[in-house]
Order: sequence, then C-alpha cells, then structure tokens
Amino acid sequence: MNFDPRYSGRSFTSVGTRPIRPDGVDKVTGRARYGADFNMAGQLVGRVLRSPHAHAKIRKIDTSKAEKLAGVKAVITAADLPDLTDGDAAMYDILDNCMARTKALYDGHAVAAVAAVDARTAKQALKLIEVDYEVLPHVTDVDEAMKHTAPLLNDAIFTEGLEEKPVKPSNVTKRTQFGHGDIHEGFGQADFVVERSFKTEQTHQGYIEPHACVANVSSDGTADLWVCTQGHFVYRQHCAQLLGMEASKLRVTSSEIGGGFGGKTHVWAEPVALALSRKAGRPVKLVMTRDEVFRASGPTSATSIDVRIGARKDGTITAAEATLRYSCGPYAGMWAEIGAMTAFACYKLENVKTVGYEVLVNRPKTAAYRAPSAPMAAFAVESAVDELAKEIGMDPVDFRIRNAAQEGTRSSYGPVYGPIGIGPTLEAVKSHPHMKAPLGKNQGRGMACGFWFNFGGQTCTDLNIGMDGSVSLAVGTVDVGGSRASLSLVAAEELGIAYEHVKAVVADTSSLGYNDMTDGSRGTFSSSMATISAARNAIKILRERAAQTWDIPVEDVVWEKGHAIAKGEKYGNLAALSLREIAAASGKTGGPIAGHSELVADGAGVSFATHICDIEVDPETGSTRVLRYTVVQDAGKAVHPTYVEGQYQGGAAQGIGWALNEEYIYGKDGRLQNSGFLDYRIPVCSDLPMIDTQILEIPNPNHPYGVRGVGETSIVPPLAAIANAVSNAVGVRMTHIPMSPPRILAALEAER
Amino acid sequence: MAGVAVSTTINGDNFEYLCQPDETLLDVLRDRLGLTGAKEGCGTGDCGACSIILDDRLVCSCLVLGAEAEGRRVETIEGMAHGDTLHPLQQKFLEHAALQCGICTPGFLIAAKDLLAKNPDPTEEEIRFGLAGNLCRCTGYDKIVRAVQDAASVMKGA
Amino acid sequence: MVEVTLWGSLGAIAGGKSKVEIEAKDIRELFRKLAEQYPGLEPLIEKGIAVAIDGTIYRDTWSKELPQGAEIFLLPRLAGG
Amino acid sequence: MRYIRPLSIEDAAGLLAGSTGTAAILAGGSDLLVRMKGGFIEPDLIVDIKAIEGLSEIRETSEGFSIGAAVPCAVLGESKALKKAWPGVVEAANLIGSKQVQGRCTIVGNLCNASPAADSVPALVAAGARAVVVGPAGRRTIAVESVPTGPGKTSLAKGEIIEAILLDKRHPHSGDAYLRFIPRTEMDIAVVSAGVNLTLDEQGRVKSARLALGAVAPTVILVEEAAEVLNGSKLDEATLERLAKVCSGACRPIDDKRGTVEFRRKVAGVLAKRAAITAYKRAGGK
Repeated sequence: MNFDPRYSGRSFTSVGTRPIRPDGVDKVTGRARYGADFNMAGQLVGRVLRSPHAHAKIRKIDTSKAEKLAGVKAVITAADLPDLTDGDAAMYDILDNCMARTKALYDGHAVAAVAAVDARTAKQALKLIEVDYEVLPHVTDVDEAMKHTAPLLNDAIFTEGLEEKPVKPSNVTKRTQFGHGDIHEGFGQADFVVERSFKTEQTHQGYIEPHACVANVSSDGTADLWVCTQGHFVYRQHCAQLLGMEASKLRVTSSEIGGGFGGKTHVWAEPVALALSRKAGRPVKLVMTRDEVFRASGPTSATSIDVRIGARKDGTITAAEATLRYSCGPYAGMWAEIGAMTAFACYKLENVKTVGYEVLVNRPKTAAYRAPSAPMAAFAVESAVDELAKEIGMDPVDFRIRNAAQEGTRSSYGPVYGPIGIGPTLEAVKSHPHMKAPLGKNQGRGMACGFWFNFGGQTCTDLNIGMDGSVSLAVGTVDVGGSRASLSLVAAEELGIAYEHVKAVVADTSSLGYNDMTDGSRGTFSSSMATISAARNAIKILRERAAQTWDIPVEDVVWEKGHAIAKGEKYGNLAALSLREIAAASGKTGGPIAGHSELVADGAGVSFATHICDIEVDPETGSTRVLRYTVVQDAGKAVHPTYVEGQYQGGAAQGIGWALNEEYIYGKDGRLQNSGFLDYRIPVCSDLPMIDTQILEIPNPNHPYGVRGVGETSIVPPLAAIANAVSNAVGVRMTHIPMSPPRILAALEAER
Repeated sequence: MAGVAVSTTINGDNFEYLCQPDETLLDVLRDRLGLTGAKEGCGTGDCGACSIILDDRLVCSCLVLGAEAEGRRVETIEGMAHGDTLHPLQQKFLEHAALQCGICTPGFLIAAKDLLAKNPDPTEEEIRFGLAGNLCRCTGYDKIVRAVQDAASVMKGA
Repeated sequence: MVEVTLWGSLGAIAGGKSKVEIEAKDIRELFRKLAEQYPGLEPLIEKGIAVAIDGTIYRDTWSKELPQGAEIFLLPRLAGG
Repeated sequence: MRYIRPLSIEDAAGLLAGSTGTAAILAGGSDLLVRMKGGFIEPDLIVDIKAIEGLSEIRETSEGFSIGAAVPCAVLGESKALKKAWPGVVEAANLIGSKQVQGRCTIVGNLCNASPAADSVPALVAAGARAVVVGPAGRRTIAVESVPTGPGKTSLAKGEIIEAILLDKRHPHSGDAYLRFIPRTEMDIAVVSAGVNLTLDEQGRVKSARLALGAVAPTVILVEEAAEVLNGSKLDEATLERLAKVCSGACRPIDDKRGTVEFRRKVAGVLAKRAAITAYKRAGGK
C-alpha cells in the first residue's frame, strides 16, 4: 500500500460544509427502496415458525400437513440447513440461531419456515406444522444464570479463562480480565472508597425497519439477495458458508437501511429465505414482523456490575475495580469482555482491575448495539465516580478532569493512548453555559463521560470519472446515516471539484471488492480513507493524461484545485487543463479514467464524549422529564458537521430511552411480554428537549483529514448522566436501569 | 374468501382495486398499487411510519382496511411534491438533515403536513406532541422539529 | 526484538506470562512466531487478535511494521455497532 | 371472511345476531386491526358501522349530548360545546393513542374493548355517561360502568351494539377532569388513571362528586367512598389527603409490565388528588 494515511494538517474547501445528501430527495418523496420495498416476479411469501418456549428440546417436527396445504411451495426445518460450518463455532451459533437444531433456546427461536403464494396461506401453513417440544427449565436473569443451581443451556460449555479448567459445565462461557498495577495497594492508599452494585436491563436497537429480504436461488446454483443490512459483504460470506455456496455466486445488494445500530451486523432470516427459495425454486420475500424483531433479533446484554473506586483526599483516584456480568443470550459472546475493557477507559489509573463474565441465558442472541457493552459499564463507573467526588467534596467535573486520561496514559484496557479528547471534552463542559444555568425545585443536573474504541477495517472503493467530468463513487460500506454525502465531499475535496459533480452509491457485492460492515463507527472513517486513496490514484492518471497531451514529463505536472498544471517557467504557455477537459479527451488518451483503492483502514482513533443533562423528577410519582441535554464529543474532523451532530443527538436519545424506560420484560414463563413499540418504550418526540451539541476536533493522526469515528460514543454517557442528575434532583442513587417511574418511586419511598 | 371491489382516490387519481376483506390499506398501497412510500414499522399503530391522510384525517394506514377506502380520498407521501417541486416540508427536511436512515421520513412528512394544515404556527411543544405518534430512532427528533419550525415559517410567508 | 504485552486471558494461555519477547519486524511475523512458541495461541490468532502499536489499534494490517521500542499490546478483536 | 357496511343500525345488529362464526364491529379499528394483526382474533364477519346515518355525529339536545358510536375521538376535541361542558371527557378521549389513532378511534370502541386501562372510560364513568344499546330486543339505555365486566369482556349480548354515548346537560358550577400516569409523555397505555366530576354549591362546597379509577382493578372502578370524602368540602389539604388514601385503598391492582401494585396504589391517590383539584377549579371553586 503506497497510500500514506497520516494526518497532514491541510485546509479544506468541501470537507466541513453541509450540503444536501445525494439520496435525500428519494427519501423525502417515498421513492427510496428499503428492505421490504423490493419485489420479484413470481415471488413467494416466507414466514417463520418460532418457539413459544424459553427452553425446550425439539423431539420431532411434522411438516406433512403444512406441505399438503394448497399454495405452500416449501417448508423447511434445520434439516434443510445442514451444518456446513466445519468446526467454526461462531458460525455454528449463527446457524443454530437462524434455525433451532436440537433445542429451542429462547422464546422466539426459529424452528421451521414456509414459503407460500401469499401471506394468508403462509400463516395458515405455520399453524399446520406440529412441533413436539419437551419443555425444559429456563433462566433469563444474568445473576440467576450464574448460580450452580441454574438450568444449563449447553452442557458442553466449560468456563474459559479460569486458572484451572472447571470440572462441571456452566452457563458462564468465559472469564476475562484487564488492568494493571496492584489494586490492593491502591485501595490501601485511598481516603475514600465507594463501592456499589448496579443492574441494567436488556434493550433493543429499536430500528424502525424490521429485517427484510428477497432471496432468489437459481437452479444453476447462483443466487441474488436483496436485503437491509449493515454489511452486505459479511452477509454474503455468512449466507454462502451456511448454504454451501461459493461467495461469488451469491450477489447481495444492500437496500436502503432503516436503522441498524449494530442489529443488522449478522444474519437472522436471510439464510432461511435463501433455503426456502432453493427448495421452492422461486424467489422468496421474508419480512419480520415487529414482534419477531423484538423476540428474535437484536438485543443488547442485560448486566450486573460491581464497582469499587478509591481516591485520596486530594481527588486522585488510587484504585478502581469492576466485576461485570453480561448476558449473551444462548450463545457465547464477548460482551462482558468489551465492557471490562471500556469501563475505566476515561481515566488515568495506576491500579485498575476489571473482570468480565459472559453468561448464557434463555433470551435472544445478543447482538452489537452502538458502542456495545460500553454504556452499561459507563453507567456503573460514572455513577460511582460522581458519588466519590461528592464524598470527597469535589466538583464532579473537576474530579474527572483531575483523573482524566491523556496522551501517554496507559489505558485501563492496556495500550498507551496517543492524542485523545477526554480532557478537552471535560474542559468544554466546565465552561459550557449549560453548567451555570439555574435549576428549579426537584430539578437536578448530571454529567458523565464515555469512551469507545472506533474501528477501521477492510475497505474498497471505486472512483470512476465520466467523459463529462462528473464522478461516480462506488463504496462498499452501507450508508446508515448520510455517509454518501460525507464521502462525496471527500472525493470532491481530493479531486478539487464541486460536491455536486460527485455521485456516491453503495455497490453490490459483485461490483466491488470485499468490505467489512458499517460497524464500530467505521463507515466514514474507513471509506473516506479509501476514497482519498482512490482519488489520488485517479489524479495520478489525470496527470499522466495531461502530460501526454502536453507531451511533457509527468513529473512536471501537478494537480491543483481540479486542474492539471504544468509546473515551471518553461511551460508558461500551457494553460491549465481541467478535470473536465482531461475527461472529455480520455477516449483518445488511453481510455476511461478511474481510481481504485483496496486497503485496510486501521488506526481509527479512540473517541470520548462528555454529556450534561438536567432532569426534573416528580417526587409523588417518580416521573422524570429531561429538561436540557448537551453533548460534547471529539470528532477528529467533522466531514459533514450536520450529520455528525445528528449522530451525537441520535446516540444521546437512544441513551435517554435506555436510561429511563426501555427494557425487555420477561414473565415467569420465560416469554417476552413487551414485543412491540407500545410497551417497549422508545423515546417519542414529546419526551425530549432539543439536544445541543458541541463538536471538538482533535485530529486523528492516522487519517489524512484527521477523521475519527463519531457514530457510537454518544450512547455511552447518557445512562450515567441521567442517573447522576436524578441523584442530584431528589437525593436517591439509582442503581437499576431503566430508571422507570416505579423504580424511582420505590427508591424515594425507601429513603423516606 | 370473496374479494372486495374498491373505488377510491389516491393523490388525486382514481384507483380501482380488489382486496381481501382483512387486508390493510397499507398492504393494498404497498403490495397491490406499488406505492411503497408508506412503511410498515410495527403494524399496530405505534410507530407512524405508515401515516397517510384519509379524508383530511391523519391515520395509520396499517389500522385501516383496504375496503374502507371506498369512495374516500387518500393522500400519501407520493403525492406530496408537485411534479419536481418539493413541498416546503420536504425541502426543509433535506436542508436540516432531519433524516438519517429515512425510514420514518415519509410518515413524519405526512404527519407534519397534517399538523401545519391544522395549526400553521405551532410552538415547539405543539410540534413535539403533534408528532409524538411518529417514532424516529436515528435523529433524537431535534432536527425534525427544527425542520418543521422552519417549514412553518416559510409556508406562512408564502 | 520487541516486547509484547498480552491481555489477561491471553497471558494464561501463554503459560501465565503477561509479557513476551519476540523477534519480529511486522505483525505477520509476530503472529507466526507467537503461534510457534505458544501453540495454544494459534486458534485465537485465527479467530482474530488486534495489535495496539503505541496505542493505535490494528485489526487487519498484518504488514504493519513494529518499530523498535514501540509498545506492542495484544487485544481481543472487538465487535461494534 | 366477509366485510359488510350496513346503512342502518338495525341491519348492523341483525348481521351480528345472525352471524354464525366470529363477528366484529369495525368503527375506528384501532383495537380490532391490532388484534387481527396479532392473530388474537380471526373474524368471519366484519361489520363496518361508519356508513350508518347519524353514527358519525355529535348531537346537542335539550338533555345534553349524544355522541355517535363512529365519531372519532379527534372530532370530540373539535366540538367547542362538548369541550366546554365536559372538558375531562374530551381530554380523556384525546389522550388515546397518537394523532393518527385519534383520527380513527372512538369512545364506544374504547368502552367495548373493555380494557381496565381504557383512557376515556374513567372520565365517562365519572361523568355519569350512559350508553344507548340497540339489539334484537330493541333499544335500551345503560350506565357506561355496566358495560365492561372484566378485561376484554362486556355485558352486551350477541347482536347488541352501542349506538351512542349520552352525556347530561351541565349544571352550573360543575367541572370534570381526567389524569393518567404513563411512563412517556405520549403513546402509552395508562398505568393508573383517575376521572373526577364535581358539582359545587353556591359557596363553592362540593355538592356531588363522582370519581373513577382506571387500571387498578379488572374493570374501571367507581369509588363511592371518594364521593363521600369530597362532598361538603372545599378540597382543603386534609380532604385531599383523605381522598388519596381512600383511592389508594380502593385499588385492587396487579403487577405487570406497566407497573407494580405499590406504584399503582400510591399513584392512584396522587392522580385522584390532582384531578380533583383541576375539576374543582373548572367548576369555579377557589
């Protein structure tokens, strides 16, 4: 790779402006096509039969009656998705999650599926499938599942990461540990110690668009899949592997995506749709209902976390410790591990230790949700940090500033930080007018910090210059919130042309090389890097063509502001050639002009945010109202500041929902009781105030423009910021998220 | 099951279709008439993504039967712009970046259009409560509210 | 020769060591030699390990050089939203 | 399955009476279609009553108001006369669901769905509203509180249909109010609710009172003791405290996904107090 990704400190013409997004008009006129908006001739309707039991052995499935129903074209069970995973445990789990094999592991677990001529017939056919279940005891609570007496989900699981290999199987799949120094020594030096236990309930990403796809498998073994996904290349790999296809024979087109937030990063129904299509010999459309989305896709972990932090009288933290237990659903995960890594990442700590336990429960397979695992850990830690500041008698902002990590600090998860933004976000918060605004009765202000790693990853971009000088940019990272606008700005910047002359599209898997998915806040970071690289490759060709036209050495041609310029006195008579002029002549100078880039965009800069919020609590009912909210976050460089603000606001809103009302509620029978937007309560418009944002730009040294990821960090601080605000408003420390009115009222009553 | 023959007006054009008695108007629009601008986010009236205007009333088309449209006037997102001229709300949603993923946008635009038709000069609170039936998971609503405020001032001036 | 720090769980597999010395010029060579010296690490490397070089996390750039004196830290490969 | 749109209430009742399978009445559809979507009901016959003459009207008579069974709740909010006379009933009706649902849902549907948490019902019960029932045996008028008999169950016989809700003409010095508790600001089902209707004497003392609570028992309950507490008072602190206590005590709530027993008990009292204060002010009390 000749591409130099280092930050160059340049000034910008296009980057940092706020143009209208290229896919905008289609989206405001209803023409944009999402997962469920695509149809094929002769298409069948696919529907999935799901387990009503939290935990049950599947003795037998009789599909004969369903198969005989007129209009039914295919019925499948796990037998139609044989295990081709070849010892790949993670893929096997995905397969088993797509279609239960020997056991149903949660309420909503798929056990069979049908394809029929219409929805009514498909629905009827589901009722004709007879499943003989042997209901088993279940466990849905993370702490309960860790007990020796808990029902076992998988007796082949022996906890990894223990010093001695356990003799008995367990629901704990793994123990992980991070940290440095000696916490015993550290706590010995502390004048004040705060120790508390916290719980957070399970939440769902809550994207408004249910999972949807259209699968078409041909008898020649090739296939097409239209699907809403955060990563069509990853979906292609997963589906091809699970169905025993060659990846190149499966073309996956990503539709417009109606929200993902991590929930559309691995396959759910897509292999089922492909298997149905393969069996029926016709295209199959499979769209989840909202009930299915909640019961069988998504959610994040439920957690139980113990935190202990000690500090000296002068406000220096001497030791910090956390034990984090995260539910994974029925399959092994690494959610507690991520929580353990992020928990204390904001602070400069000499003695720190975090331990994570991954816990199996009879709930849907945990999926990533925006900075996965970090918000819960931050809730616990930032609540304890606030309490500790109070005990010492320090302002919570000053206390955090005193202990904030900085360049050269060894992070709690291991490596030493480069230039980072936690200190600047805290300083910005300290001087923000929000911090000085007056508060009324029963009102409180809280603040909290958050951290997320940000990812890079494999990325591939094509930049094609048309004969008219306009540029089409094909990217492979799905656009979840305006990245086509950002990437067009980057292409325009690099080429020195106007934004309007660039059109960015998301290419299908047959038109572009492999791309990792849009996750880990990598979309704009990675694809902008590949776009810059592709543009620079195109510029090299543009210079060559100009040199050829002028018949001078290419070394004497430079590219400035969208023009080839012959450098040097001797070329004074050569007028600059515009990109448009060079493109118009391209047919005669060597053919089409394009720039390509295939790279691994590593070096995504870590990201920090600090949030402030004001809350009013009704002490008679426990009802809360968010009065004011401010987000301060480091973006590295905001390519399209409006969409950066949008990411900050959206993450904050999701965090507010999580903090106050959102939770999976299971009955004693292990069934999910609130699988709809009526009782899974995401914030509505009237629940929220305007969300103020302040973008800080501390350049990422590993990106030419200094870009960091911005998508995820904003969901990390709200849980703690709101808990701290509630504590300041009515004097109760909330340790259980969500802080729903019954929980707050119960806490208040207990105080009285 | 006998189909129901329906004659209705959608975005000013006459339509005739045959639908099942239990088929929702949303399914008719999307699956029979190819008008996929209205989205199904929940199917239970909780998200507003399928919002349409039925005889001057804002409704969720997932909670209306296709058969009920007989003799009535239906307005959908597809009829909001005049030719290639966007409605001021559509324009302001673009300018304010009031959409990220965009799945809720058609529903918000229809609901906002209905809101401004009934209340041309709403306060922020009236906008927030007026649009509470439309869920957005991406934006935190901030830019949506601002876009509606801006569109309202433009429309008053027009 | 570079000094490589292993995160807790990885250290257990490498015989309880939290730091190992490896002669390697880039990530590829580092992984190869780690797998040779500590066969228990091989499946983990296969599954994906990230390398932090002076605080910057690399997940896939196996050609990345390991500068002399740089801080090399092995981390689990993470999932994101 | 059949979909029929009769033109008279007698035809509608006849269709329902003569149906052999599951029959459902469709007015606003905001409950029916949700239940159909979830597979909880698969009707063989849907009787759409919106084409029946008069059913989509609010009529003001010498005795008060008659609200047709097919009048969407949004229309109640647009009726100035109704809003002036019965603000509590109107605000309750206007709290059901979203603006979108408001354009469709009806108070009769809300009543017949027989949810203990139905928003309009406590306000209607407090208001002493009556329901006009048409059926094979003719027409009868019953108190609204006698319609729901348990969650999802009504006292209506096969073939019976509610044609309209009647509200009395307002006495001077009267006021009503409805409050509910929901976790969000909109879009939720009531966790607890309270409707209060008061008439005062010339001195501003409560002459008559009706108070109903929602979501705290299998049906909306009329709390008789609350009226006793309120009667003769000017809603002083002590009265309000007693009112809260009586209302909390009258609850027979359950723990569910929306709230706990303790929460419902406590908040029922709080809402009763607050709704009583609003109703008192509306009645002209000071």
